[in-house]
Amino acid sequence: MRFGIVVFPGSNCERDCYHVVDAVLDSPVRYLWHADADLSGVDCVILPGGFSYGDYLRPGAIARFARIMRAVEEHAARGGLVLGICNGFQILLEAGLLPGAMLRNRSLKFQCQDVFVRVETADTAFTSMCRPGQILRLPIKHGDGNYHADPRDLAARAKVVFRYCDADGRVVPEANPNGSMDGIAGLANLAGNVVGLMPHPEVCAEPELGGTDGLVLLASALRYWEER
Amino acid sequence: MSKQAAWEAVGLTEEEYERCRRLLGREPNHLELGMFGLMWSEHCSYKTSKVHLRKLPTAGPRVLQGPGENAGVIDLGEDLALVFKIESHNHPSAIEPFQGAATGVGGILRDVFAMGAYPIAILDSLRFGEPDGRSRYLLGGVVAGIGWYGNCFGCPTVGGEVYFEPAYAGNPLVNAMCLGLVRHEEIIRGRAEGPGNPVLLVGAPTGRDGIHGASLLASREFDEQAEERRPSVQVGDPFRGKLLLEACLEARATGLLVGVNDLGAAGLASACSETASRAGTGMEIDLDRVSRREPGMSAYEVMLSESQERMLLVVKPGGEDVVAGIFARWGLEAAVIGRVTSDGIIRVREAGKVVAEVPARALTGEAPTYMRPEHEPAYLTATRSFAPERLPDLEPAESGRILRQLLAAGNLSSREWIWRQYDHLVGANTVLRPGSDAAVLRVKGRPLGIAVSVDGNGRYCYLDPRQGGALAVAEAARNVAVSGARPVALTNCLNFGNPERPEIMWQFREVVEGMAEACQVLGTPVTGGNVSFYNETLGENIYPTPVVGMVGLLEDIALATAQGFRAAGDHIVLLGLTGNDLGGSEYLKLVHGVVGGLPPHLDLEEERRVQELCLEAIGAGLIRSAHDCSDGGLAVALLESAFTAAPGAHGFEVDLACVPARKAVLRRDCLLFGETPSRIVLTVRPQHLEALLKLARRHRVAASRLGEVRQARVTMRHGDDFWVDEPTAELEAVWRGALACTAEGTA
Amino acid sequence: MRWEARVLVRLKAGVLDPQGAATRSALESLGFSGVEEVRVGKLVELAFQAPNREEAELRLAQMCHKLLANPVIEVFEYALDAGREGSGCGLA
Amino acid sequence: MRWEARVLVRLKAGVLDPQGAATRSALESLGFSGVEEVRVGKLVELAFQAPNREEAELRLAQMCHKLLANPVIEVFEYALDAGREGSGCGLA
Ligand SMILES: Nc1ncnc2c1ncn2[C@@H]1O[C@H](COP(=O)(O)OP(=O)(O)O)[C@@H](O)[C@H]1O
Ligand SMILES: [Mg+2]
Repeated sequence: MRFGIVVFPGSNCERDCYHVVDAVLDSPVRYLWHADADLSGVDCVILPGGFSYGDYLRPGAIARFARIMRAVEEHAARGGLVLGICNGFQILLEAGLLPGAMLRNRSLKFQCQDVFVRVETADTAFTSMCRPGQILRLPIKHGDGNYHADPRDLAARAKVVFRYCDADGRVVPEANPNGSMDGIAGLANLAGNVVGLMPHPEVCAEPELGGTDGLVLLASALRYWEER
Repeated sequence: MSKQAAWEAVGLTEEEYERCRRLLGREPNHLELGMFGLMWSEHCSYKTSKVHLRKLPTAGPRVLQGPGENAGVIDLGEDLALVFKIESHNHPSAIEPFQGAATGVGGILRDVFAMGAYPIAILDSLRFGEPDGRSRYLLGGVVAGIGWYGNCFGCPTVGGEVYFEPAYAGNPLVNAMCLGLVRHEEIIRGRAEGPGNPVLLVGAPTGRDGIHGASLLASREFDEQAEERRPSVQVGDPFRGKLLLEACLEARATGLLVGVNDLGAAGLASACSETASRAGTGMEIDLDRVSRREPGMSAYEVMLSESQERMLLVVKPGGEDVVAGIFARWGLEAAVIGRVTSDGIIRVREAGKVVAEVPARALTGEAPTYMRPEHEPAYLTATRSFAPERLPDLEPAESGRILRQLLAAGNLSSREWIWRQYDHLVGANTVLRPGSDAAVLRVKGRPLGIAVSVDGNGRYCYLDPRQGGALAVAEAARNVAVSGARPVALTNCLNFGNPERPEIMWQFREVVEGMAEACQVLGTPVTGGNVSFYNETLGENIYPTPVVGMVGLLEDIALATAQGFRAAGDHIVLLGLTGNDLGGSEYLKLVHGVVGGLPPHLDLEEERRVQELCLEAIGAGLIRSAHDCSDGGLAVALLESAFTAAPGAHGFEVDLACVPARKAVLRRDCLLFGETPSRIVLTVRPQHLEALLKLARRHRVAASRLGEVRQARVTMRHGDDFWVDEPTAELEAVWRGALACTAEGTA
Repeated sequence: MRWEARVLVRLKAGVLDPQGAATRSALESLGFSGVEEVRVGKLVELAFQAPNREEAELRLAQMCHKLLANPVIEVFEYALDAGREGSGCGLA
Repeated sequence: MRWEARVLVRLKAGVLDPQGAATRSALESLGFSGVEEVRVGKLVELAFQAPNREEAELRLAQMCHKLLANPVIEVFEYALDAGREGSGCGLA
């Protein structure tokens, strides 16, 4: 499987994603420039974290109009894999590939910390190797991760993939770092090929960085693609 | 305007004005005078500090670039190098904390990537008044501003320090340090080599930001345009800063860049004259080609604007289109504004006319230098004569209560509220995150690790500047060493009051000499730094505050050692002797309300041996955790080690009667809270205890087993006297929550 | 012809406003009692060229719909004025 | 008595507005040509109790000075209305 990592002006996790795919997963990967429309040969598109266009106006609001995004939409419609991490998730929401929107964190602060998330479904490309209920420890680092959606719209268009939980897997308010509705930390479209999440698996995929729980998302994608 | 008013308006003295007239051989015009005024300002010229800064050792086997460039550079082996520098943004942050701090971070990032390096880490060193009222507002704004810039830019903020003291109430300190990685052959210097080479101004358009015009305005007649001329606060744009980084590094990869300099204080005037004078060249600049944000800007404003996110590039002949194309692709402006010349003159044109013509060297190298008068401050008589040993000792029954008071104190409680607002992970290199003595970063593709810590205790320097300067270097080195890294070099930021006061000059020289001595003994040269004077409000000066940014190297990243206890049953060992050191301590200030006495005595040779021992023990794989004893003393150090792991999980039991003592009788308060330096708390597996103690004897370092790591309960006793015996979780809650409560006003 | 527009972007009723809530409690702790509600939104001011009012209004509405507001959480309203030609920083 | 206020907070003239600049170029690349300038500010809407108009205006001005605007880089203007009592989310 070939990975493509989109570089928007202001992305800043693209190198980290590249490193994990290349050096840890040992899979082919290339960067995709926001102003191009060429996804040729790419099976899995990663929209990395960062502050595309400075997060000015609203996170993801400007990036969603980048030329590459039309190609990403078509790719998703064809069943290609799309993973939006943090700012990438925000872009997927703004682009309407996933329902809902992000508000400022309840604390109004940028928050960088490890959190626990519970895997709510293994029925997506990026959780196919998880079991439902599995708990992952992943870092978050964002200022706008307070997810909001109309519940009916959400149910009609997406499934919840990750919820913030405590170490024992309970979805409780104390474990919710940003005020997100129902503790939502990640979503997938109904087909399961498009996933967005706030935590950053790419900085949590090597033992020397203190954890490897992030690896399961990309490893799942590899297997899902093989068994497709 | 009279001549006198004109030089005064740009901050020059009559002698300085005469000097620039002599150098020019004529009267400077308004723009030229402005350029001299800024370039000869204390901030740009170091005219007061230079003579003393020469005392700092700057050479060493690893030093590739010492002071004088945008940043210092040390060799990491093979073809890699580390670029790093610290800088202050105190005055802007006092006026507008969010933007002031943000632009401080932006500036230090540009210094590092101007050298061709990719920034890998930021650290911040902060000082505020007691966190209420305006100081609380400043704290919130500064932390948010640092976070905003670093987070958005995508460089992790991995460490720092913060102190709260009334001395900083009128004058907060905001120092930011940045580190970057570069291959040897890719290092670029801020030199305008090669007459004929095109000069490009790239990045943001130029606006009326931060022009040093406030004083000028005040001495001019007030007309209807006055409002328009007023300089505005610099506003940062981390988004554009990141684009500038990407474009600069892409341009560097073409091999077309000859020299690069960031635009900071004194804007174009500074960037042009510094790059030219470093290379012994001159430069011609056409102001009509400078892209502007606002109409109607004067030549003066364009030359001296401090608009952020700009860089000056000197490019190989014919390379300008390729380079400009790269910037355009990143959505940035790039204009050829002039070329390098061979006559050593900075020649500025506007609308075809020459509006300034000044030798580059006159603006930089020919700036005056001063040996200002100095005088020992009178307050020292009082502080020195304060004898802490006459105070009643701590009653054991009081230990628990006092301990809680210390754990909740602004200077000792957890800093998590701050560093959680910083992305400390982006870059995927952070092996030891904030919350340990030093941050440790890996270098991808190498076994190598980089440790870094910033330290400086202003209170110690206030009480004894020489000793305080040495202590700052020693503590920074120790923080790096306990993390498993050998300290190799440092950058420093010297924050002081008004140098025209002899007392401040005396403090300054003493601090620098103390630092120099420590650098010699510890083998850590200085590769650069920054001086911030005039930190004075209404005649109140800050504590003399050197901040040391120490860099250390680990041969093997697997040796990175954190301060947190690892497992119950591990033995706790204290390295180093403890004395009756209460002077200058947090305990003395908090419990007795006194800032007095002498700071703890530092024996540099002993410090070196303790650090060597620690490094060797870590290298031998004996050590499970290591934490230096500093603010708050042994009790606080032990508790921090207990807290750092999973909340409430660890505890310990120690017998303080086992503490190796310098004096026959140790006071109880000194045992618990005294801040004797050169001490380290280590933990080892039981089977390694003997090996460690043997190693200590070989290094002639006092070492003693104090007790062991336990679960969930903290017990500190002296023989059979139990001083503290409490659940870890309760103490930890106090420590962890205190800063958030004060900072958010929920206390 | 130059047009100047003022766009107000608000969070929809029912969408929680963390910034508004924080502002309210900050006002309270500053001693302003009796503050019942605070909502924080955005003010976007634009100067742009368009041949006539209809065209200007059309474009403005499109800009709001497409970019300036997110319909999932926000609503907007605007006012449009004929601007003074060449007035430079007329917005501020 | 209940009062409703609308406060507009703008960056001072000459102060760099990176957000406005980014929005302008985004509009341009979306095909909205002729956008000359965009400035982004804040909209703060408040509902609060005060016995009469003078008192309400006084408090509002103080709130703006003290908290809602940052006098170093921002300016503000406001409009004040007598609100409908018990109108709940009247602001949105
Ligand atoms: N302003 C700050 N920004 C980021 N990290 C900070 C800041 N202040 C303190 N820290 C982090 O908190 C931890 C404790 O800081 P400190 O008590 O100053 O350590 P030490 O006494 O070992 O120098 C360190 O890891 C430090 O890097
Ligand atoms: Mg320490």
